[in-house]
Amino acid sequence: MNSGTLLPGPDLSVTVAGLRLRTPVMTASGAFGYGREYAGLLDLSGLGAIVVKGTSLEPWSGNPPPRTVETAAGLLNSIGLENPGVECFLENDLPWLSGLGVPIIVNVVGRTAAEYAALARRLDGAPGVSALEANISCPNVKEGGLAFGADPAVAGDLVTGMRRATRLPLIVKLTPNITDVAALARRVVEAGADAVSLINTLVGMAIDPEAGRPILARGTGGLSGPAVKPVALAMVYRVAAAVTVPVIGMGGIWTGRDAVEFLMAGASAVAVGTALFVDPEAPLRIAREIGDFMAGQGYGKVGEMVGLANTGFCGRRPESWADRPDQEGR
Amino acid sequence: MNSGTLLPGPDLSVTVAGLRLRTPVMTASGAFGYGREYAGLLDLSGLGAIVVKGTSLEPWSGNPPPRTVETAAGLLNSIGLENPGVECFLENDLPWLSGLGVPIIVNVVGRTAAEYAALARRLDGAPGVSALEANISCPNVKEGGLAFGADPAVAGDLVTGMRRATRLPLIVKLTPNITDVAALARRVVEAGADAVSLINTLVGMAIDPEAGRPILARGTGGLSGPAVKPVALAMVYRVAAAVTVPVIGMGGIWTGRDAVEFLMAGASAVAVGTALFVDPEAPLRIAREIGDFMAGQGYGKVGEMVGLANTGFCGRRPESWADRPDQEGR
Amino acid sequence: MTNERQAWRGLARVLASRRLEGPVAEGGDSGGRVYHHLTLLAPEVAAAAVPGQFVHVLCPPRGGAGGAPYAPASATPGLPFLRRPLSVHDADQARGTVGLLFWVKGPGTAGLAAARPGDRLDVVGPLGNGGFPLGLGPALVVGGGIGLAPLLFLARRLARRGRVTVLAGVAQAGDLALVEPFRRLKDLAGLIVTTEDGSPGTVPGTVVAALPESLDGLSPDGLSGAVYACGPGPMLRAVWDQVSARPGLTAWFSVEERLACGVGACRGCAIPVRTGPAGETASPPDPGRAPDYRLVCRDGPVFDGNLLDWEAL
Amino acid sequence: MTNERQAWRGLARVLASRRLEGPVAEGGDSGGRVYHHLTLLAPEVAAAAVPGQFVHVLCPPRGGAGGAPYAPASATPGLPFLRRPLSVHDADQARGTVGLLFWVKGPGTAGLAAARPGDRLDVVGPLGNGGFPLGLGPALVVGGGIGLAPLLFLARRLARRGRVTVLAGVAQAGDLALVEPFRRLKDLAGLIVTTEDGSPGTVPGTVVAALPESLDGLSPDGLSGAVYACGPGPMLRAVWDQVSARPGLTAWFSVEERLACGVGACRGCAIPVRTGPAGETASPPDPGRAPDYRLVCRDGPVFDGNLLDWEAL
Ligand SMILES: Cc1cc2nc3c(=O)[nH]c(=O)nc-3n(C[C@H](O)[C@H](O)[C@H](O)COP(=O)(O)OP(=O)(O)OC[C@H]3O[C@@H](n4cnc5c(N)ncnc54)[C@H](O)[C@@H]3O)c2cc1C
Ligand SMILES: Cc1cc2nc3c(=O)[nH]c(=O)nc-3n(C[C@H](O)[C@H](O)[C@H](O)COP(=O)(O)OP(=O)(O)OC[C@H]3O[C@@H](n4cnc5c(N)ncnc54)[C@H](O)[C@@H]3O)c2cc1C
Ligand SMILES: Cc1cc2nc3c(=O)[nH]c(=O)nc-3n(C[C@H](O)[C@H](O)[C@H](O)COP(=O)(O)O)c2cc1C
Ligand SMILES: Cc1cc2nc3c(=O)[nH]c(=O)nc-3n(C[C@H](O)[C@H](O)[C@H](O)COP(=O)(O)O)c2cc1C
Ligand code: FES
Ligand code: FES
Repeated sequence: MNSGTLLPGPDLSVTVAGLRLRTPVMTASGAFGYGREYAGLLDLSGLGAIVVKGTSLEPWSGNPPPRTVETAAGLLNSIGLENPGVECFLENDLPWLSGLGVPIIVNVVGRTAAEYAALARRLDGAPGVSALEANISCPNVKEGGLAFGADPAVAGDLVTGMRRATRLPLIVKLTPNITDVAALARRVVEAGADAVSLINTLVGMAIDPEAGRPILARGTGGLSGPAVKPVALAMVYRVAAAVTVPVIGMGGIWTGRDAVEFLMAGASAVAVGTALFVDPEAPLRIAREIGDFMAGQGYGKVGEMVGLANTGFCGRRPESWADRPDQEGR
Repeated sequence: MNSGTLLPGPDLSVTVAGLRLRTPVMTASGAFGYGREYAGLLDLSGLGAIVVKGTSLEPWSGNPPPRTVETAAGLLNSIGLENPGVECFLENDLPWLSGLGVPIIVNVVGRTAAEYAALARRLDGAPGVSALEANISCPNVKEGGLAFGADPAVAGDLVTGMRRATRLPLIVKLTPNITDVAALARRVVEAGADAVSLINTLVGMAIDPEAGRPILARGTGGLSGPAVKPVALAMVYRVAAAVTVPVIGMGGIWTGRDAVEFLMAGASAVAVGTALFVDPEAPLRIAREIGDFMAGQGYGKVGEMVGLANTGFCGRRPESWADRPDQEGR
Repeated sequence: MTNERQAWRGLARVLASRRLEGPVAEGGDSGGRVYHHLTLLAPEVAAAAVPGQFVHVLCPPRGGAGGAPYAPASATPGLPFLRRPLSVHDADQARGTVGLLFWVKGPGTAGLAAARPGDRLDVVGPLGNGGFPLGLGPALVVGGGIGLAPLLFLARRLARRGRVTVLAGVAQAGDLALVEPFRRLKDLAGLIVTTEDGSPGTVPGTVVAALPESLDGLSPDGLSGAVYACGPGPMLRAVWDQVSARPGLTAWFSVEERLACGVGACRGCAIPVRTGPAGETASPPDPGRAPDYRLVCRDGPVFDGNLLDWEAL
Repeated sequence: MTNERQAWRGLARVLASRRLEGPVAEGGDSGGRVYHHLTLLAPEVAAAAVPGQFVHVLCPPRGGAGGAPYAPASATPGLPFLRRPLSVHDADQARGTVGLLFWVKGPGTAGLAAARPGDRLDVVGPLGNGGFPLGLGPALVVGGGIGLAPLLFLARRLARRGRVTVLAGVAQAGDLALVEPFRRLKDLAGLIVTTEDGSPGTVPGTVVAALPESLDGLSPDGLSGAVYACGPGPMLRAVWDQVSARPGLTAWFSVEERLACGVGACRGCAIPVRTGPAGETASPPDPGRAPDYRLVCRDGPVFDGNLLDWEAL
């Protein structure tokens, strides 16, 4: 579509939970470390936002190896939230990250609701931190993680505690390993979440036939990658219809078209995880591809696509859509 | 491994819920129609068992098209249980099927618990029907299906009703779209299931970016194929540890090694669905590959592998394992 | 429904693989559409196939430029993996060859287009029910774009029996290669080519615009004969509107739906029809009852226009 | 940890692709193992790489026999899709080439082995921390099987500096092609080849059995010098047992773990080590505290034997 160059390019910027993002494409927590690992392999300043690895109060050493298995179009991981702890992050990584001019979202993990609240308090006002993402959905740690995430009441209390502890925008990351993700989303929004993100990984397993036992040391792990995209999309679609706050969609996004699917399902922004391992430039490429798609289809702003598939609308956007004030930054 | 030809081949037969199967590889319901569709493309008499398409009391016309979407290593379907009804099956298909000398398992679906019971009664004693599989887990119909499947109490009552209505072995097919599949499995076993099978499809979606709406006419569909294998395996592993009846494992099985993974996770037999669409001979090939694996690793009977990964055992089987009476036909 | 299946499954050797070139090679704008032709050695398929049937092809994953096995990092893993249905474009029983003509659309057809002579492709076929019924009366074959694919084999067989006119429409000059094989057909009563860009030597416009004249010329009374059509949905609908307004004409349509199994097992390829389950006679659909469907792979892909539920299609 | 990354990412052209043939071509039983060598044009990688580093390669999906793009119906869709780590087997800065030597093990390496000259492969590299530290004293390089892959580049660089002996072990005659390039190395002080099947011209047995003698000859006092090893886990453990019993020797090991990102971001490739997070000094692990890990892709793949937690490994 060379004709795209004749027109002013589409506007890729979005506002999510009060954050202005240059593009709707973030990195997904855990796939991008603390950003520096990828320096030199892509231009980090072109990212919509950087979501760092799940970070706890104290350093966590993570699970015994093996920690990853490749599956059909998917990746099983059982990292166990290895991270150097919040103080190390604040000292070593945040100063470098905040120089990039890109919103920095800190993914936080704890063993108790009190730890989540303490992290929220510690990060509140830390210069360079743009928002928090509460990871209450990791399938790979015994305490915390999934235990909070699978019970709406417990999750709600946890979020209430964090809400009291910080003025930062608070994103809550939801588990897909649950019967009714919409109920969970509603509860954490009631409790004060400014946005929800999903999906975290699906519980999965791989077995080594020769050894007669699971490949991952902990037995099960979390499945990500293109394999999970249809499941993620269905959940984003359901959650977007159930809550009034922005939704950040992720799970197997590989191309700009994948990202557009999530936007149309109701996500206001997307995150890219597993694709980074194959194509370190994936978030930039995907943003470019979203722009190409928008130019080809005549979309001017990302918000015009958000939730289209949820509105029963088909084919061309209604003229009024672009003007609806509630589509961006709500 | 040419040396395998010098030894007597491994014994592939298994007994599940009282049924003697020549190989542990069945066809999964809905992927094999009523068997005749594949006649000429594979030797049906070599199958472990044939599980026919979900069948209801009256003919069901199914969902509007499009009904399928290809996803990354996965297939989304929204067939909506189109089927000609049980009377048509009994008259047109069962006589032909029962001539194959292979156990025939009828997958049954209803709109109410009473319909499930009526189907069980109707099929009880029908010559050539070897067992029933109650599909209480289809994500693609509004009534019945998932509604029963996601609530252990409701599912238990449904199974109780079927149990009273038939002496046929009763397999209950579980949904993966649930927080605690083990609790569901325990409940249906208490209610009288002779075996459980899993997984049915995961709820998923695909969106057409140009049209701005879901590709499937009903919005969401059910995901199957290699993409879901890790999820299926983790659920089989959990359920096998939770119940005392045999488990029939399925979800993305493509190779003999995949099947062995399910057996080691605790399945006594496996079923192959989506792979049939690519390789109509898949169930026969997979059975052959299981045999090759067993010969290479020195397994004599399928039961020696069942549940290995659940026992914490690693590497070689204990001598006593082969003799454990509870490993087959329990 | 004893279903005497003739389908063969095996590895067919690629004898020739060529990208179609329009007559306007330089500067020709084919709207971004690339067409490809494969010749497969598959004697069992060639012997059994009738016009309108299809083969179900396992497509190799995409290679890089020139078929090089370079995996682009941006290609979604796990696509394609289902087979792809392609009509029998032509079949030569004597040589045992089957021709396939396709639009390079997505990952499946892109992988196929990278096949080189000597490669082997896993095919199942021929599939589909009976194909286009071949009458003895005058026939009009109407195709739009890649919808011409199944019609060459049809026109060749029809021309052995009676008077056949082909009405072939493409968008622009770059697509005219789709029409070339029809020009080489012997014994056609006529070949009318339309192009939307009004390329030289063609009728400007669409097949739909040219159709009334062709229908008038179909038979002496203009009211008997058979019409066979394949092409985009709106074109088929327009053809049916015109044909059904002329009593005495019959019309057969080759339609598409997403396939999975291709053999009638999965019930994935349903299209709405206007009859009850018995399916023998066409009647207006009763809004009070459940919709009826037929399977494209088993009951089609060719259907009588009277059977199709044109409102729901 | 300012991490001055030198890694390049781009398309490297395949200059040569050959299956390794053992000296016993006919009837040679290599235990079913097939080895393959690729020469890539990647000047940036060749210039930056040091011995012990690796490249992370995007592998094309498997083709059919002879690289034909035939998709076997039995191949699981969506595999491979992650990159595969392969050590720099050799690097020629002048020519800008990088050699890769690998065992054709699963879908990733099978796809790579089908690459032909002219194909382009997406590679990231060189990756890994610093590689094998090159000393000036006497060195013993110990490799088992495909573990020899990273050691050719190492031995070549070491031989420029001092006295180097290579102890190379393979299972059987069919694997001896892995040793061939070492025979062509100039300036080696010695090359001892062991085979478990006792092939002619080799020492029968394993490198572990031959190691005491080589360690005795490493330096005049037998108690100084550096040992570099790569191979299967049990071999590495046995090497460490012997080396650690001789004070004064240092030993470096190239170890493997499943990688995802390859750049230290995902924390997927952890191996247990014996130190606290500061990681400077080795001490016996304290059972009461959480295990410590290092990342193979970022902190390795080469580690000091003192650092590795041999019990947990
Ligand atoms: C019976 C039948 C005969 C056909 N004959 C021909 C032919 O001779 N030449 C030709 O060019 N095309 C033909 N088609 C359409 C052809 O099958 C699709 O263009 C092709 O499958 C696209 O695959 P892709 O991966 O390249 O594209 P994608 O669009 O990426 O395909 C994605 C999925 O959608 C399905 N799909 C996409 N388009 C269609 C379509 N129009 N109809 C059915 N399924 C579709 C694919 O099979 C696949 O599962 C036929 C379709 C049917 C049903
Ligand atoms: C730093 C490093 C350098 C390496 N250098 C070489 C080399 O020079 N030559 C060589 O032959 N092999 C080398 N390996 C091992 C090589 O990466 C694997 O053999 C290869 O990834 C197998 O992929 P596959 O798809 O063919 O097999 P599969 O076994 O099907 O691979 C499945 C998955 O397991 C992983 N995997 C399998 N085996 C290993 C292994 N031993 N180590 C790490 N991951 C593994 C793969 O990366 C993949 O994700 C190296 C490994 C590492 C970590
Ligand atoms: C290796 C790895 C580590 C991850 N670590 C975290 C984490 O620390 N915190 C978190 O919230 N999600 C974590 N995730 C989940 C991802 O952020 C994301 O939700 C999921 O992978 C789906 O997206 P994808 O398919 O694009 O990878 C991790 C995922 C992977 C693959
Ligand atoms: C097209 C299609 C139709 C299906 N229909 C049924 C059905 O009628 N009843 C049922 O219990 N499961 C049905 N299933 C689910 C399968 O039996 C199986 O549980 C699931 O597909 C996972 O296995 P697979 O990945 O091998 O396909 C269907 C699956 C597919 C793909
Ligand atoms: S594609 Fe399966 S029934 Fe037609
Ligand atoms: S592979 Fe990701 S940290 Fe090493």
